[in-house]
Amino acid sequence: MRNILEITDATKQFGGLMANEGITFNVGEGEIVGVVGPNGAGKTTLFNSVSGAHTLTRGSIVFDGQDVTQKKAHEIARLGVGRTFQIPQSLNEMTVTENVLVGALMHTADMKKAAEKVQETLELCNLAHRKDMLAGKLNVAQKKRLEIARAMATDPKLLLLDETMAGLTATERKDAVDLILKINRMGVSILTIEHNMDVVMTVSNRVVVLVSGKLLMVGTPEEVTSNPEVISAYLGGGSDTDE
Amino acid sequence: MLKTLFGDYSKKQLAIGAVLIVIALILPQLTKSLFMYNLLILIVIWSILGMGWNVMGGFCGQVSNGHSMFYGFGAYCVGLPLQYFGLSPWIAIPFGMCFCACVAWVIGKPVLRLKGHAFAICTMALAECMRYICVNMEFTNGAKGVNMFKKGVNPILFLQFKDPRVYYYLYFVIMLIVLAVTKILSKKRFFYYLRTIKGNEDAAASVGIDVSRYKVRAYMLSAAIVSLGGSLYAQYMLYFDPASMMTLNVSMMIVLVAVMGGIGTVFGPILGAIVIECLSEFTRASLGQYGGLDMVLYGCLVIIIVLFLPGGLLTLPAKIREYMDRKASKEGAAK
Amino acid sequence: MKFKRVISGLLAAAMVISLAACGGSGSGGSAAPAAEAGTGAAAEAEAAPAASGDVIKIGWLAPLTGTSAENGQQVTWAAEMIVDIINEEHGDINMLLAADAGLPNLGGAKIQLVEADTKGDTTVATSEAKRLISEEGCVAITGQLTSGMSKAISVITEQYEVPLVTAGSAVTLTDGTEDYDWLFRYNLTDATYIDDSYKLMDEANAAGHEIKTVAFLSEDSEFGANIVTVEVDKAAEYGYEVVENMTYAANSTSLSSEVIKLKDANPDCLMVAGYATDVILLMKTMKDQDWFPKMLIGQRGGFVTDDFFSALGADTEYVYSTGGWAPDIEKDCIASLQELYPSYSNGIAFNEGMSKDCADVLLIAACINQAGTTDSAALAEALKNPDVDCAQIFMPWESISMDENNQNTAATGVVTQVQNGSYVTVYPENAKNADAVFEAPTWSAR
Amino acid sequence: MSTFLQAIYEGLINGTVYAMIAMGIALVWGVMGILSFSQGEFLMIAMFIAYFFTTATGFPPVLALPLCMGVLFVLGFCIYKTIIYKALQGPTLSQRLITFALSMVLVNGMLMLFGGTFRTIQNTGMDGAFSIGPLVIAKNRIIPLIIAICIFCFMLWFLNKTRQGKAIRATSMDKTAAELVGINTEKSYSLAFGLSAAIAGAAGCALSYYYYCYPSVGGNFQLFGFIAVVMGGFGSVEGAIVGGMIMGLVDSLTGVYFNTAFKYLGVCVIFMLILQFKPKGLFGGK
Repeated sequence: MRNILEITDATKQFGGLMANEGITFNVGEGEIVGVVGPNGAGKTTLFNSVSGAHTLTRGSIVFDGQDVTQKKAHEIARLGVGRTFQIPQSLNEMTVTENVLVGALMHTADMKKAAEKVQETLELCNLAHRKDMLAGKLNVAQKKRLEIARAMATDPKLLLLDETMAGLTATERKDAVDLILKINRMGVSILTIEHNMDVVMTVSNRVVVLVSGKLLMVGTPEEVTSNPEVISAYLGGGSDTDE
Repeated sequence: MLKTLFGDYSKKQLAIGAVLIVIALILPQLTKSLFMYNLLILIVIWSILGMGWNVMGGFCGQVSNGHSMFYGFGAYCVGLPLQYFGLSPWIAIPFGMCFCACVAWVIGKPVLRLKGHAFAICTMALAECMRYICVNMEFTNGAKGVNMFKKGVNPILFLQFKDPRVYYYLYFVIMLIVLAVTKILSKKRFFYYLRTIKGNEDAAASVGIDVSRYKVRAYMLSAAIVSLGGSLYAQYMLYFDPASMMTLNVSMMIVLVAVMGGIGTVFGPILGAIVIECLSEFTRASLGQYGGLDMVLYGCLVIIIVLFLPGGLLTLPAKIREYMDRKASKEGAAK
Repeated sequence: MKFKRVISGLLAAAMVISLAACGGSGSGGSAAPAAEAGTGAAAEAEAAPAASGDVIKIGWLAPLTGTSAENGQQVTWAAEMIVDIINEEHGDINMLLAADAGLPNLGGAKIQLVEADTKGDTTVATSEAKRLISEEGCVAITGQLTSGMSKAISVITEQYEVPLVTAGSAVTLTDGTEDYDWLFRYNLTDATYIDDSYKLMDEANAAGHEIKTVAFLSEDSEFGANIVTVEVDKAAEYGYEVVENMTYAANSTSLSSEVIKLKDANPDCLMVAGYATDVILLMKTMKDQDWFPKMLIGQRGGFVTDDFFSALGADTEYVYSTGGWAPDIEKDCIASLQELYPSYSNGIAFNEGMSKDCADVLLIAACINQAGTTDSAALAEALKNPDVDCAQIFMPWESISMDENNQNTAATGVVTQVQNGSYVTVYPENAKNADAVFEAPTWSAR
Repeated sequence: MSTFLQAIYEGLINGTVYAMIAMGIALVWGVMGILSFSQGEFLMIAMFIAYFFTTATGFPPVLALPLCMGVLFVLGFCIYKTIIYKALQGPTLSQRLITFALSMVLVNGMLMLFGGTFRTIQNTGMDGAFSIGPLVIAKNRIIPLIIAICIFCFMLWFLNKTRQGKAIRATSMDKTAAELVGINTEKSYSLAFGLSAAIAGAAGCALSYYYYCYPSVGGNFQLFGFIAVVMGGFGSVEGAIVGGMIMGLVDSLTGVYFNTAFKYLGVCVIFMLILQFKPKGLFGGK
């Protein structure tokens, strides 16, 4: 299986704080990789480095065969990396359609083709019925789906999902999982940060465990849950999610 | 192209639009007074300035308080070539727009890294710098200003008409062209990207928008249109000096026109220009002699409008309708 | 949201209609001039109203609000006083047109001064000038106008062929760089004022005082820029060494660095061109830094305003000012004007600042009377060579002769000095009322 | 050498005025995120108060300091409660326009009430100048320096040591967090706006010693106040003081050593340079 994303010795330092240190793992094409770890383990920093919001202090990131370590966020996005944000950054003064249209416009300036892409993506993320609503007026679940729709409209090869399950009710979570699996089946590899262990275990092919900026282990969900170190470092206190 | 222009308007709206345009064309024929032509021409010029600023402040969310710099440069780019080379404005005006776009490109890169108040203050300081340079430079006649009035010159070639109505028609058509350009662009990727940047710069980067390049492009387009407004003003007044063109007051008036009308909308600046110009001319004409009372009234009106109508005057009817519905529903409940 | 669509529909449709109306934007110009020819005549006819029997309107533009509001108001009262004298019978005042009511050659027609506020802003001045010409039908325009405003308004008066009489003294108005047919200046130009200043310095040298070096401090405005260019040229002509030449930004927050540089250069004579705000700040800063040149010559502007005395009081002592007028000129109508003016200005005395502009009003009235009609061409002819008895004019002129640029070359000026609280004429020799104190003492010695 | 010393001295004096205006702007900007265009006008009103106080009672203007600060505090408080409170709900851009319109109203209101005459306080009880070596120190510029220093100390003490001062600082850092810990942010807002007006009042009182008093005086100082605030670091009061001082020095040094016409140009250029290297200003506030 060809690797869509190769992260080697990723290190990011903010002044004194070593947010990420020597993280190395790959994401295969069409694979779903979950990233877990306690708060402050450097998960979002890693995401920001992959998506280009930060540049690494040391190490390299290769996406689809190209070295993107020094590239800026918009260049990486154009190469096919879609991303969502921990706190949804929706464009509140624009309608749902316009939010997704902006994504669709990445590859084509022709408004008609873009409109078709928008319609298709809205149906995929089942937001078609909210087409003309202002993004600011959506609820949390819909805002998260809108972010995914905006990212999907750019036809990404890799989708970075940042805690898409946070704050969702049980049914909303189920829909979100179905959506992720449907997107994966369309050939999009996914790297997702997730606190909800059940979702991570059912959805991801492999799981990356980060603890205080370092890579503890990479393995299948079964290996991760049975590994004593992971349990003590992360799961020891019992899973903090409700059920 | 026509579809994007009139695509999303019902037949009724187009009819109303046509009626208003006809009124706008007939208006100068009805009155004889130069004062009224003067008012109409200033409205048209200020609409262009408002639309220019709106590209940057309204659509792209980068609020600059220094656009009087481009307004002044626009005037200089028409005045100086005429003075030194006798160049006709038909060539000088486009040259002025490109010049201002280049100035915006050069200035844009460093200045647009700033955001919010810092950006606004930086543009204010820039406008002041440019004014000092123009006031102290021999090339721009320093503070003496530029006099463009030439006797017995071909009116068409040098745009120096005796009857102000010709100015009005010409400027009205230019305004419509600028309006059409803004309308078309607002349906194109360029303005969607600008509105995304206004919404949230991180989200914009995540969908592949090179934020700083698009900001600079918006600044260039905005500078070009405002410079067009400056050139038309200079061509109409035929005399200008830096002290009356490149001041903070002018910059704030440009912002006021767009915000009062409706920021981020295509037609907002036109409505804003109409209201502000009429307001300032009539308060001055009627209350002028009470030593400043007209400006006090003007200031209060601005405060009231901006306070109670943040969306600008375009949202006034919607607000009134909303008020009516609320009253009706209250009466319904009371019955 | 719905209404936005209505408005956008409304104006977006404009493209189709207006293009058709103007025959395509490209040839927008062509259709319009046809209209211009037709209507041009109408606009022009309406601009020069028929001479109505009873009232003749003269347009008056002055800053009634804004930074120079106080000064503008004082000059306006003076103009109103002159018009009242013309309109009523004043046998006792030996002034032009004072004896009989109104203009004798036009059947006693009264003069009406139509006032408009320029707010000290060129754009407002031009809009108001248009209003005075088209709405009010004024036959001539004058007022308290800076040189910059005179240029802006001359564009209007040239286009609508209405005479503009201004005291704006910029040399570029009169040295033929710009050809104006409808601009008339009876007052001195900068060149004459500055000649007087240097002649005064020559007199000081003759009297044995060491006045060798000169420095210039001028505002970066139209007013300052013109004066300093002439000052520099004349310095070479009269053989004075220029040790410092500085411009400052109008309404500046501090002039301390300027005064520091002046102290460094320590010129014998300092010539200042600025308005009241900066002149007051300059005097106070010089007092704070304990420095005063042997001779401080103010080029009118802030130096001749009433605020200069009210704000600085005794500190104004020994300051010279060039000027076109002084209270002690031997013209008998001056005394009656000085008596009458405080009733208009609730107590403020008639001074140099207002003399030049209200003299223009008197001259316009005299020329209308001489032309016998308000037709602008005839009026322009009269303004070009007015035959008036200068003894009946309250200005120091002996005669009036207009050169081809419509500038009165016979106008002479005076130089006054503040001696115990008020301006006294110290130059020229024939109009002198007191000897000049050539070397001013330092602040501590006062 | 003496001109250099004199230039530094004069620069510091002017710098204190810019600093006081900048402090007022920084306070309002830091706490409420509003760019207040009417700061210059508060300064002007205070100058009028100091002028009328001196002409009426004959005492030196420094005794008018409490009166100026008190009146301005009340004025700032009322303006906050009526206009600014409502403006805070609207978009930030219209907040800036509202303070601009407010300054228009204040300038022309004063022009209407007191007319356009230039008023200066002629005998401030501190006439004449003495010199220490080559440096000439005008007596009536010492009091403004002392007033400024007192204000700086008062503000730094108030914001760092008193409870209410800390509450204001907390509100400026994060309004919602401040509310969570029980700070009445509404009170912090109104107090901050009143205080910033009072500081401008002190600046006005100090300025009336050596500057003329006229309705449109505020405008001359407005832009420099802004530049000092941004140069010092947005919304940081300490930064505003340093920014103001730098402004004064650059203003007088460029004037003396370069060309007086480019005095303000020098200030703007230095401002641009600082912004390029430290986009968040020297002290990098919010």
